[in-house]
Amino acid sequence: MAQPRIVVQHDDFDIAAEMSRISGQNRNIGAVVTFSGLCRDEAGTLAALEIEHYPGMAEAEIGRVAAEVLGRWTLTGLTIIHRFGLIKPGENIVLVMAASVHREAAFNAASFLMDYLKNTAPFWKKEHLTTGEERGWVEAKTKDQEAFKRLHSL
Amino acid sequence: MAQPRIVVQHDDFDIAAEMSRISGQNRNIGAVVTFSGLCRDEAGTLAALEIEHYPGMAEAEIGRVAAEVLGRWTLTGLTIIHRFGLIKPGENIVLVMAASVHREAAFNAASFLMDYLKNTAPFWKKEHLTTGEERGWVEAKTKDQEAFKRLHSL
Amino acid sequence: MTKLVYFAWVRERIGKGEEVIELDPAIVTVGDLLAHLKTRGEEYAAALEYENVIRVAINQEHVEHDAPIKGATEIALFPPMTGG
Amino acid sequence: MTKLVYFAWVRERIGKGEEVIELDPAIVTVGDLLAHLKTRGEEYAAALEYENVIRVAINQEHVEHDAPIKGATEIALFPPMTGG
Repeated sequence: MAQPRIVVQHDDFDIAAEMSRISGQNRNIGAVVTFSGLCRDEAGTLAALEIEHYPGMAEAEIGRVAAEVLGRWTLTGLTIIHRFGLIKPGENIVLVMAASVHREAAFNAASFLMDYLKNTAPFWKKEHLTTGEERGWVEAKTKDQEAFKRLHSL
Repeated sequence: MAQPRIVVQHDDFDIAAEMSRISGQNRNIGAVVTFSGLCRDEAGTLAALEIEHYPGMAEAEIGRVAAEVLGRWTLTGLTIIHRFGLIKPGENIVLVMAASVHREAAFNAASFLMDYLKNTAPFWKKEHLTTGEERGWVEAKTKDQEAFKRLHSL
Repeated sequence: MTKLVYFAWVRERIGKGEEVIELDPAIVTVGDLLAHLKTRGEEYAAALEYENVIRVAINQEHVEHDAPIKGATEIALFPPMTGG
Repeated sequence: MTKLVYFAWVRERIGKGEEVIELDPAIVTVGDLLAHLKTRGEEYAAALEYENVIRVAINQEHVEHDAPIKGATEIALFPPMTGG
């Protein structure tokens, strides 16, 4: 396949446009699996997430994860978009779109990519509450930290 | 969650509109997994697929599959759209969209739903070739047939 | 009277999409029905030649070949599904 | 001279996003660097208190705490990632 499309930006993305872009590349695509990660409102307590990232490394690390995925599964297209900055409940945070001839590769690639991305891509979330306070930085889940340690044997 | 949205129609669907519909229902959605099944061109040999369905049972059977999925995973939204009639390469055939608080449920539900749907929903594909001939009816894959038999112990 | 409906190559081989027939009370199971239909002519025999691949639904729900057909208002015969 | 960059609560506790420092040749590994930084003031000691949760990247690639820092032009310190 062509190079994966990797974008790190503040602006929102357009799923329909990304879908056309990925399926327009090749008429032998049978399956496209799309993961959209959204900002939850946490039962009305969350006003916004502020997402900090490491410019340069964010793109580079997503590129390394994409290369790993493309080595494991045969895809006909792969797009990864991660937003940063202030994001409100209901808004998009991340998009992963994997296209393949048969559906298993696209499902497995998208799912693996999200697991891997969460553990290695340099992004951090801070929560702003509807009360006007900051709840502070989201803590990494233990299982995500353990997955990272297995990858990097820290 | 509300009732799953199940549509069997000839017309194409609009992924962005379906996404808005599913994520507008609830502000506590963290993940939406979308599977799009497209008509492949089979290396340029396929002119179109003709999809026959069993009206009434198609909707009922998709409803049974959806109920099974909703019993296994906690979802905040579920949409299944299956097209019938003449469909050209690059066009959509099927859409499954599963929304949940955390991503695992949405991934597992969408993947299981597609496996199950392929084996039990009453749709049949006939291939029309670019030479003008019919290649005839697509044969069910052995693994799909075996999965059906396990489900129904025929 | 029972409505029979056919799909895909079962429909093409039998040469019609549906028909309404009177079923003898001796036809108890789906298997009995398939055996009976095969005696109705060459086109039925051709459609149902590989009997064990034929899928059957009674009143729009999948059933096994040993299922009773009592109470059926609509019986559908079709090949393995290839949707999705 | 080496550029150090900090993110999320490491950045907030240290009180700056980046700085350029001269590193003593005795500082060989990432672990040595962390130990050295903790001596630079209370804010560094607070930021790096739980040293083993601190993630480190050299020239924008994750490295372990026993990795050598030789050749590093940019060393980043940050908490476990919470993107996705």
